Amino acid sequence: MSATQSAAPAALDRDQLLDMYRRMVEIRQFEDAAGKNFAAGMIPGFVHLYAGEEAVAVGVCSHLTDRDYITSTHRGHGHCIAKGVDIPGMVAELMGKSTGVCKGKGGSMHIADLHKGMLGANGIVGGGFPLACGAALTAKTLGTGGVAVCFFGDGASNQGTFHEGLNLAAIWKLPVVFVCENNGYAEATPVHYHCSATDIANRAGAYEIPGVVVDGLDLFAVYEAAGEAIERARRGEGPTLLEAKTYRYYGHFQGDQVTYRTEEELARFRDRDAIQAVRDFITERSLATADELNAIDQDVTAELDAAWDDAKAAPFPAPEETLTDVYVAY
Amino acid sequence: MSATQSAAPAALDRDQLLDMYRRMVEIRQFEDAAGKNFAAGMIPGFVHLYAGEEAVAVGVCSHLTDRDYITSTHRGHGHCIAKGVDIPGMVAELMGKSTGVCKGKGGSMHIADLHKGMLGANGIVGGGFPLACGAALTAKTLGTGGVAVCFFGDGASNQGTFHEGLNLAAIWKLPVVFVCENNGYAEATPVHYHCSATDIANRAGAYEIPGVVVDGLDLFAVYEAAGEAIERARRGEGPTLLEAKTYRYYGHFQGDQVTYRTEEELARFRDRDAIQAVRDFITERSLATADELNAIDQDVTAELDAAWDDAKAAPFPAPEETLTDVYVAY
Amino acid sequence: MVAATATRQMTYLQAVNEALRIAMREDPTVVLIGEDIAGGAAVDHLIDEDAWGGPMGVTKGLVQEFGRERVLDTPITEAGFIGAAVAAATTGLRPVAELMFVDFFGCCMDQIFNQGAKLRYMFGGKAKVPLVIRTQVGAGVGAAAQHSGCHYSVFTHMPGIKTVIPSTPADAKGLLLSAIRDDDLVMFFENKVLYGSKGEVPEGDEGIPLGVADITRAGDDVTVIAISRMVQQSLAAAEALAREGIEIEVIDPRTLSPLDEETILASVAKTHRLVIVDEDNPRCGAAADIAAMVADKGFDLLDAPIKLVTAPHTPVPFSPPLEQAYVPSPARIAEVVRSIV
Amino acid sequence: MVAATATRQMTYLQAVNEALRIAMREDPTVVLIGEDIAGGAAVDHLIDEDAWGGPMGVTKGLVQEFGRERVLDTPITEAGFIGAAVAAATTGLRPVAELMFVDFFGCCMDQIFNQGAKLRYMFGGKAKVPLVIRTQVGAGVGAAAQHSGCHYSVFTHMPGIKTVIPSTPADAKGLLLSAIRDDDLVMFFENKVLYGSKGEVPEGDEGIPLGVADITRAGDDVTVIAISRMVQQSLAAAEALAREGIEIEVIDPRTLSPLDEETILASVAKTHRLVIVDEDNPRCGAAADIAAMVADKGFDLLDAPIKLVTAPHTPVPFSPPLEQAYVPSPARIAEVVRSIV
Ligand SMILES: Cc1ncc(C[n+]2csc(CCOP(=O)(O)OP(=O)(O)O)c2C)c(N)n1
Ligand SMILES: Cc1ncc(C[n+]2csc(CCOP(=O)(O)OP(=O)(O)O)c2C)c(N)n1
Ligand SMILES: [Mg+2]
Ligand SMILES: [Mg+2]
Repeated sequence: MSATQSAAPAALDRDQLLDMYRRMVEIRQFEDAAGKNFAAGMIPGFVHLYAGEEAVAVGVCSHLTDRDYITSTHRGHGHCIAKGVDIPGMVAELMGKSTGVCKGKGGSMHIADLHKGMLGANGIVGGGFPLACGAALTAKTLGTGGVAVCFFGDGASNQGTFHEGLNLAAIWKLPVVFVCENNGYAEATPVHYHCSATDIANRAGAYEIPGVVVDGLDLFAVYEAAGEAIERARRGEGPTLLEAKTYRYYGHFQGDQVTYRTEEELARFRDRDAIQAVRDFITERSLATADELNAIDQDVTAELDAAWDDAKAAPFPAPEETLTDVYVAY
Repeated sequence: MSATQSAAPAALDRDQLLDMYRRMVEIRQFEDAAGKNFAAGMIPGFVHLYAGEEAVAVGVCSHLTDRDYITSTHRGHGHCIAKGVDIPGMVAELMGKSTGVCKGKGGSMHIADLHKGMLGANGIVGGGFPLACGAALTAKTLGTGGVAVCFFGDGASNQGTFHEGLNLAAIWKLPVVFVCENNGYAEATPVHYHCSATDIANRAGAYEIPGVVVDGLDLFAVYEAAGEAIERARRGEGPTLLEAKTYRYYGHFQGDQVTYRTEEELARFRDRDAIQAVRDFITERSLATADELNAIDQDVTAELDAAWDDAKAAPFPAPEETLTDVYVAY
Repeated sequence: MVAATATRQMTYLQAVNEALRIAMREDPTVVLIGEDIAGGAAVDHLIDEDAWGGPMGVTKGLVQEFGRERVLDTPITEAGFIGAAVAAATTGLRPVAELMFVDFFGCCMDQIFNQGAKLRYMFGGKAKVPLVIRTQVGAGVGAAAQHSGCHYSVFTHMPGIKTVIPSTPADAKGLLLSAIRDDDLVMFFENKVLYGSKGEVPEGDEGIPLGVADITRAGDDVTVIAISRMVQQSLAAAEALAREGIEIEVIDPRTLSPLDEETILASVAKTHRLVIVDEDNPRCGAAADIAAMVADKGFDLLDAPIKLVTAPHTPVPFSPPLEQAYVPSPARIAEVVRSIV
Repeated sequence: MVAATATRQMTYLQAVNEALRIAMREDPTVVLIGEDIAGGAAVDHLIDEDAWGGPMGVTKGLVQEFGRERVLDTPITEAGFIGAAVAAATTGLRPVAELMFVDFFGCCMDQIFNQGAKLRYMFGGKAKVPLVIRTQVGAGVGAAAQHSGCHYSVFTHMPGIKTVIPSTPADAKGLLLSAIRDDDLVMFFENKVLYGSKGEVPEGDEGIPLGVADITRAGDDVTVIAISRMVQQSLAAAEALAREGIEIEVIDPRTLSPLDEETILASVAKTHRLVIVDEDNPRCGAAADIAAMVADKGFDLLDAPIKLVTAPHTPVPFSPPLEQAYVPSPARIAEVVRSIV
């Protein structure tokens, strides 16, 4: 099966398109490099890679600016990059270096940058629903015009906080968009086992808010659906539940033997690779040549290589750092 | 407006009808007496009265036997009585006497009797959803043929445990019936403010289970709808969400000035009193005379008077009882 | 020294209310969030005058002055609205959330300790969470096992949280003002039995700093650290003991995290004897925590075992005589004091 | 005395697995409930052989023997399935639920402490909750602030809960067997850093009673109470100290609730010096709890301050050198011991 791709929204010009392409490549290469460096023992702890799902983060975050907030998940690298968090700072954070965006104290599961409106990856499945409501409440109360986007997985859609967050956002008409990244699995458990809803977007009905299913491998489809939901939120009309059907290429975490899915299934999705689809779209319409796109790819590679080199050379935080940053004042 | 009442289900014979009538009267009188005795300072703590909602507890529990379990709420007296918990033991429990069903240690919010399949009133709004799933899991695993019924309020329908419980019951096809007693308010907050769903039963769609709205002031309508849901559960076809629209006559708790609702609203519901409707039904069809029904009422009054006299005369537990019943062995 | 501030008699409940009002007046980003804290949100006929102000009336009258945009009724969704308050605090508001009873913490603890308390640390100091969570503690009104606990120890245990346990109307006001102005996550524990108690409360908007204990009665014989309502119980015991010639020094730590170790140790240096009184359960409780601190840093000052007077290791019983046996009484406190002099 | 039981070397992880298998064989009402504890439930192609057995593989192989009816994969719904386990326990099963990391307790604490732990008491002794909740604790693998905590103190604080903290493979097996056979709610804390550690484990189905401490090394100079992985750290410190002529007695309490006070006090009666080592945060922690007990009941036995060696009052940092500074090390333990001899 060859990659499918809906037509690009009219609003997107060539530069934006190439920007989005670049972001997707950044995420893919970031994850591939993280996978390699994890295997090489350079990254402690748990690492959950986002490769395969790039169209979702990029399709959604392309509508956002720094005044908008996102909440993320344990699988958060893609959201961070799409929201503009500094990539070298992320690499250093994965290694626990003092040059990391969280000074090495957070690690993969807690990368955050409030200045970029990135409220943090999150080690707690379902932790983000209430947080997104809170960021949206601030936006609404202070009239900033900002919105909040809550990324979450299919597995998270069964947590109580999903229900509490969606109801709260609905009755308060908060400017939130809840984006479900349904990649078919929660760890080893397939969505058709753990979730009683055939489409998670269908759960929007319980809150009388719009629920939309979108092909999460199709950047433009995500972009359009997210755009509508975000505009609706900005207009003060309340939340939307957007479900993007997607897939993760790696296992649940690095080290997972992935016994619960077949090679064929993976191959089927890799055949529909979202980045390849955008590439095809761009080259078929002669918006850029393959060489130009390759140059972007190589540029990203160079950037990442440098980031890893820098991170490896950077110092760890001093042991005294263990004791700081608990309170503002104590 | 005069009381409305659907036709009695064919399956109900005169004795059953009179039994159900009696149960409803027991609940009403129990609550009226509790209200009076609370005002007289005989009951410590918080007391939430069920008067007005009798058709729900009785309509549902008439299908259940001791092998079936129910979970209840802070407003639990009606559920207890409908499930067959000993009334004198309940009265004594309200007073904290050693003759109470929980030896005085639980009080109004924690009345329970496992032998009757009554898993406890509950001080935590939303506490019962997971518990009902657990009782149903036991029934399913051990093949007892039993079902579990989870009573909860409109306010509780926004708790995360609602979502977790319904999803779990749906995917495991547990024999549970979730019965929402929508009495229009959670404390002082009306349902149309706190809940994003116009009909709470509509939330069943999120779990792909049946959702049914029923007039909670109509005993037979409740009885029929509950019967269907319970039979479905017993057949192994999974859970149902049943919403009974009802009303509480008293305030949220005793002491509540009830500023948030109008006298007219209360009067409108009192006009449709569920017990009066059953009385009318019985007498209009000459299944029993008004005198016969009055005799039942008086019998209940006598029973309750005796229960209160006994409870007042009964001893409090000895102070050493504070230290027992924490563990089976420690 | 500043000139003495004028004071008035008011209840603990009124003092909390006053602090909220002052804080909301001085800072438009202070918002209140909780169940029925206005009360009757969206009830058509309800003039706000009749709004509940919470089941106990603590927030009564605030919605009239500050409006429904700043006094937010919530659904029964503790994880939802407490978590929302956490992120609201991180993004520019200063919310004061109400967890109706501390016993409900199990419904929202993840949002408090994983999402809120750890945020600043996980983010390398690049965030703050200026959030206050007010809640009710305490047995004594027959509210039974799920509405009578204390459990501030659970929050004191957690890094990133400050814990405040006011015992008087004046402290309730002054400490709440400081808590709201504080840039960290503060749990503020109001004792429901104290709501009706009266005391002198200063006019004005001065806060009482967090981390400074109050010596509520001076004495040379035994140091008694008393938490929340146990201050009153200990002062009652002090009266009885004084008649026997035993003078206890009653210290109210006011905040458990941070803990004013200095004041406690200075008192023990004087009395050489320590009793700690707490209504919470004993295991891993605040009383044990303070005892451990003194058994280390003040060991050489001690002439007698450190005694704890606490609730037993049981849930809170409903029955009145049991509940009475559960809460440390002045008689029990006095007896324990006597046992070490 | 019974004849010595045959033993084999196995890992802590294998020992937990073996205990589960034995308990499930002996009692058909024992069921396992948790996220991915079989793994891949309802995956069509998946032969159970390949089922995960949990992310760490602790429950691997059990679904093959006992089937999907007794090894239940759940959605990510901690309150839902732990609450279900509570009521299942109350109505006739003996569930062993898995809370994947203790750090997730905030998602389900209400069901544990309000619905589970208080049930028997609230119901006047007319119910029991034979439930075990297994969970993972501990820093040391870079799992960062939301996957590395200990927090057994929070559960030890709560009446109605028993808390078990095995430090060796043999204890993991024996204590888990007793926990499952116990009629009360037991929290069972497995230290993730110990999963790979090996030790002799007896064959057979004998349990180790809850509430009995283990003297893992005898010594006359200082009593060291060590919790969970801190037993290994303390034994390492003991080696170094022994070379200096200091003999510490290392006691593993094995369970925090109930606590074997007798063994602890007997040791302090011999050594007159006490150090408590715990990886948990210090405030209101288990170390403070034990210190308070001894500062009361063993005060006259003590010749020196009671010293605590714990994690600092901070969340768990991610960066390796910080995480290493966070966990009490043999060197720190030895240093503190030296400070009081
Ligand atoms: C509260 C909580 N429960 C369990 C976990 C363990 N866990 C981490 S990721 C995960 C699966 C999440 O599935 P999903 O939401 O679909 O996200 P995905 O990993 O597929 O991106 C689980 C169970 C956790 N981190 N937090
Ligand atoms: C977890 C929790 N949050 C809040 C409360 C306080 N509370 C007790 S009853 C109640 C309202 C419940 O409303 P509803 O579910 O509609 O039941 P009703 O009282 O109308 O029967 C509230 C907020 C509680 N007991 N538990
Ligand atoms: Mg997933
Ligand atoms: Mg209601």
